[in-house]
Amino acid sequence: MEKKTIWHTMAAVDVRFLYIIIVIAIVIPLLNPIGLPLVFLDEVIDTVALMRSIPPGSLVYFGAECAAENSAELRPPAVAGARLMYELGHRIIIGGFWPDGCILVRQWLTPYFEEMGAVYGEDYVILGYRASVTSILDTARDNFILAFSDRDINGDRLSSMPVMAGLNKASDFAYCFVLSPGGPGTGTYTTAWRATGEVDLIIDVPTGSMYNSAGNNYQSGLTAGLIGGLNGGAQFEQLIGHPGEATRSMDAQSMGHFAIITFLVVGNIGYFQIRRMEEQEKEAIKSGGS
Amino acid sequence: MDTTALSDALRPFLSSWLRSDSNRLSFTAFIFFAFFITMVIYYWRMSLGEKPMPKLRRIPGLDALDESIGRATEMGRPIVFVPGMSGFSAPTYAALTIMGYVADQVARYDTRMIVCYRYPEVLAVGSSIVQTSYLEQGKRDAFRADDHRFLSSDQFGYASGVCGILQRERAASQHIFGSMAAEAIILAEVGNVVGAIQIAGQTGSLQQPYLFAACDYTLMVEELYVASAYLSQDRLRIGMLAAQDISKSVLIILIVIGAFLMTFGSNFIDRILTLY
Amino acid sequence: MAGVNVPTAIVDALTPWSTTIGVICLIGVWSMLYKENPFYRACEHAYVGSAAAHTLVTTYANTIKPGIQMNMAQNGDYWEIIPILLGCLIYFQPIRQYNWISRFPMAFWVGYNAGYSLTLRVAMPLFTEARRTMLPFFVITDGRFDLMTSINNIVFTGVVVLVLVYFIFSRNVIQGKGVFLNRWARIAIMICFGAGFGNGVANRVSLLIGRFNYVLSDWLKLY
Amino acid sequence: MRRTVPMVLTFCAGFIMVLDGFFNISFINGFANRYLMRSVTLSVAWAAGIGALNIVRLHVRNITTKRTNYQYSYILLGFFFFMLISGVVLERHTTNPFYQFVYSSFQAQLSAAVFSLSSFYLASSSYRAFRARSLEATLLLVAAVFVISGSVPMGAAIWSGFPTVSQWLMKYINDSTMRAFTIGSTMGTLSQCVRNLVGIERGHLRGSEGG
Repeated sequence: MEKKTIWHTMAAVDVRFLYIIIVIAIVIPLLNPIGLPLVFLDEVIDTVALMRSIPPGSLVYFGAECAAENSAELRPPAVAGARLMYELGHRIIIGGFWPDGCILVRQWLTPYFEEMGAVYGEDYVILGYRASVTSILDTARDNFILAFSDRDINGDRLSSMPVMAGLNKASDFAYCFVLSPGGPGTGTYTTAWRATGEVDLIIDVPTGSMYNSAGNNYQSGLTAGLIGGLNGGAQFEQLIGHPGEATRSMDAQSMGHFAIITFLVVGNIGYFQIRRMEEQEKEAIKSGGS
Repeated sequence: MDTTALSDALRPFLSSWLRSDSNRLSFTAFIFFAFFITMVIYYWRMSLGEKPMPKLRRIPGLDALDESIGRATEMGRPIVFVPGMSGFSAPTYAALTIMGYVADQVARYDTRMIVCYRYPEVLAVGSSIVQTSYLEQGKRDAFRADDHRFLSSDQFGYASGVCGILQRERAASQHIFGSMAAEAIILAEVGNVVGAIQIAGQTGSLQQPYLFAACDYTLMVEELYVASAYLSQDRLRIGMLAAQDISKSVLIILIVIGAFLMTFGSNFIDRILTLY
Repeated sequence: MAGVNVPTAIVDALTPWSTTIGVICLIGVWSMLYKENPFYRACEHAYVGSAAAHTLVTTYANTIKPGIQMNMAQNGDYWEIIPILLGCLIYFQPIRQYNWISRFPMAFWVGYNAGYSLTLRVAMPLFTEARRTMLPFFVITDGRFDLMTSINNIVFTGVVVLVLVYFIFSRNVIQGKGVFLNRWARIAIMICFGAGFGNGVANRVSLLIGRFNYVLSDWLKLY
Repeated sequence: MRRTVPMVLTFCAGFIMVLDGFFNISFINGFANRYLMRSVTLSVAWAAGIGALNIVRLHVRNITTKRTNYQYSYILLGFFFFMLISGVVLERHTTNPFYQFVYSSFQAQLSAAVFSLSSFYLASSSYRAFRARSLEATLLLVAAVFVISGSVPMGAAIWSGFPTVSQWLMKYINDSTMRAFTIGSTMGTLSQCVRNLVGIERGHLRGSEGG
C-alpha cells in the first residue's frame, strides 16, 4: 500500500486551486502597484532614436494588426507609437488586415488624437479592413490608392484627403510601424515591402509569444526596430515620457511570472520526491525478496 | 578579388531582364532557384528509374501514429484529428497527408475519427480523403460524414469547439498537425485532462514548448514537411526532399566558408551574394 | 447608398451597459474552468455566431461594396465580374453532385500563393539571414583580442549550422557520422524552446492583466 | 474537365507570379499588377460567405432534427443574423455606433475571454506537465526560468544577473536556432510550392478525381 505523503497530496491538487493563486497574484499588484524600476533594452532605445531621426512631414504606415485579445499587450505600444509619431509631425496611415484591427486601433487612439488635437484626414487616416492581404500589399507597391479602392474606413475618398498628399506607392513611406500578434503581421510586411526594397525601415511590435522570432529578424536586419511585449511597451512609454497602462501593469506582470516560476519549481520538486520514494520502495522490495 | 568591377560589368546585361531592388539579392536568388529547380528535375528523373533513393532519418513521432490508433481501437473511443489552423498552405497539405495515412488505418480497424476543421475548403478536401480511404477498404457505409465538423473560422471559436468535442466524446487520442497558434496550449491541456494520448507536429516553433510538455510525441518544426515523404515512402517525394536537402547543404557550406573568410578579414562571400 | 440609422438616444442609453455585458461574457467563458456548463455553451455559441457574421460584414463593407461602387460603377472596370464569378463558384461546395466546381477557385488561389512564394520575396530571408550569420570567429577591437565577442560569434554561427544539419533528413546527402552533432543540435533547440516558453509566459500573463484591467478599471472603476 | 481545368488554373496563376517576381517583362508585370492580384482580392472576398453558410446549414439542421443541445443553435443563429443584418443595413456599416456597441460588448469580449483561458492552462501545465524528465527537458526548464525572470523588473531586483543571462540566451542561442528554423522552413515552403505548381502534390484536388 502506497504511503500518502504531502507530496502525493500536492501532486493531486485540484487545478482550480492553481487558478485562484494566479488570479490573486495578478489582482493584488494591479490594485497596489509598487513601481519597480525597469531595465531598458538597447533595442527599444534604438527604436525610439530611429523614429526621432525621421524628418517631420514624413509618411508613416501604421500596421494595425491586432485582435481584441491582444489589447493588453499591443494597446500601450500602439498608443505610445502614435503619440510619438504625431509629436514628431509624421503623417500616419493606419491599415490592418485582421478583421478587427482597424476598428480596435481606432478605439484605442481616438481619445489620444483628440486630446493632442490631431485632425482625421489631415494628420492621420484609417484605411479599414481588407481581405486578401498579399495581393493588396503587392498592388500597393505600384499604386497605393488603387490597392485600397480609394476608400477609407468610413467609405470616404482617400484621394481627396490632405494626409494622402505625396503618397503614390509603398516606397513613399519613411517607415512602417507594425503591431504583430501573428500572421498577418510583421512577416507579411517584410515579405511584401521589405524584401522587394520598397520600405527599408520596419519597426516590429510583436506580442510576447512572437518575440522569439522577432529577435532573430531584428538581428538579421530584416526589421529596423523592435518593441517586444508588455515589457517593451512599458520601456517605450517611459522613453517618450508618457508612462501609462504598460508601466502600471509591470508589477502585476512580475508577480504573474513569479507565480508561474513557483508552479514550475514546486511541481518539479514534488515530482522528484515522489520518484525518489518510489525508487526506495522498489529497492526495499528487491532486498526484501532476495 | 574585385567584385565591384564584376558587378558593374553584369549590371547592364542583367538590368534588361532581371528585377532588382535595394537589397541587391536578385541575382543570387535567381541562381539559387535555378539550382534548386535543376535538382528537382534531376531527382524527378532519378525517381522514375531503378536507382535506390536516399534513406530517411527515423522520426519517432510518425512511428507513434500506429500506437495511438491501436489504443483508440482497444478502448473503443474516438481519435480527434486537428488539421491545423490555416487554410490552404504548406503545413495544411502536410497535415492532410498524415490524415490520409491515419484514415487508412482507421478504416481498416473500424475506429472512429472525428476531424475538426477551421476552414470549409479544407473540410471539403479532408472529408473526401477519408471517404476515399473507406472506399478502398470496401466499407462504403462505414464512413460517417457527421464526424467531419466545421467549427468556426474564428481562431478561438474553433479552439473552444475542439475542447467541447474532446470532453464530450472522451477522446482516446488527439492528433494535432499543421500550423498552430496560441490555441495550441488550450487543445493540448484539455487533451491531457481527458487523458488522451497526444501526437503533435507543427511548423511554427513558437508553440512547440507547450506541445513538447503536454503531448506524448512531438514532431519538431520541419519534420512535419517530411511526413508526406516518410509515410508514403514514395520515390518521387523522397527525391524532392533530397533536392531540398542538397540546396540547403549548399547554403550551409556558403555560411561556413563565409564565416571563415570573415575571420581572416574578407567579406568576399557577402559581396558575391549582393552582386545585383 | 444611404443606410438606416439607429436613433442616437438608443445608442447613448445602451453604451453604459457595454462593460457589464462584457463582464457577463467573461464570467460565462471562465465558468468553464470550474466545469463545462450550459452558461459556457451559450457563450460559445453566441461567439461563433457573431464571429461568422462579423467577418462577412467587414468584407462586405471594405471590399465588396467599394469594389462595386467605385471600380465598376464609376471607373467602368467591368472585367472584375470574371474573378467575382470565379470566387462565387465556391458556393457549389455544399452540393454533392457539383462539388468539383468549387475546386476551380481553390486551384486558382493555391497557384497564386505558390507562385507568390516562389519569388525573391519569400526566398529573401534565406540570403539576408545567411549573410548575417557569417560572423568572424576572432574579433579584434582596439588592437586587442575580444574574447567574449569571439565566443559569442562562434556560438551563434555554430548553432545555426548545427540546427540546419539536424534538419537534413535524407541520409545519403550527408554521409557518415554526423549523428553525435544531432545531440548538440537538440540541446540548442531545447534552450530555444525554453526561451520561447519564457516569452510565451509574458504573453499569457499580460492577457490576464488585460482582462483584470477590464474588470477592475473599466467596470468597477477601482483605479 | 474536372482535373485538367483546376491544374491549368493553378499552373497559370503560379507561373505568371513567378515570371512577374523575377523578370522585367512589361506585359507580364502589368498583367500581374493590374489584373491578377486584384482578381485574387475580389474572388477571396466574394467567397467569404462559404464558412458562414456551412455553420448556418449545420445549425438549421440541428434545430429541425432536434439533436442534443439543439437549443443552443437558436442562440447561435440569433446572434448571427442580428449582427449580419445590422452590419449590412446600418449606415457606415462596421463604424456605425450601434454596430460598434454590439461588437465591442459581445464579440471582442468573448474572444478575449477565450484567449485568456490559455493563461490558466499555462498555470496548470507548468505545475503538472513541465517536468525535468531528461537532460533535454531540464535544459528547457532552466532556460525558461531565466527568460521568465529576466523579462520583468522583479527578476532584476532579485538578482541583477537575470536580465543579462536571459538576454544572452535570447541573442545567441534563441536567435540562432530561430534563424536555422527560418532558413529551413523557407526551404520547406519553396519545395512545397514547387510540388504544388507542377502538380506532384494535389491535396486540394483530391476527391474530385473519382466524383
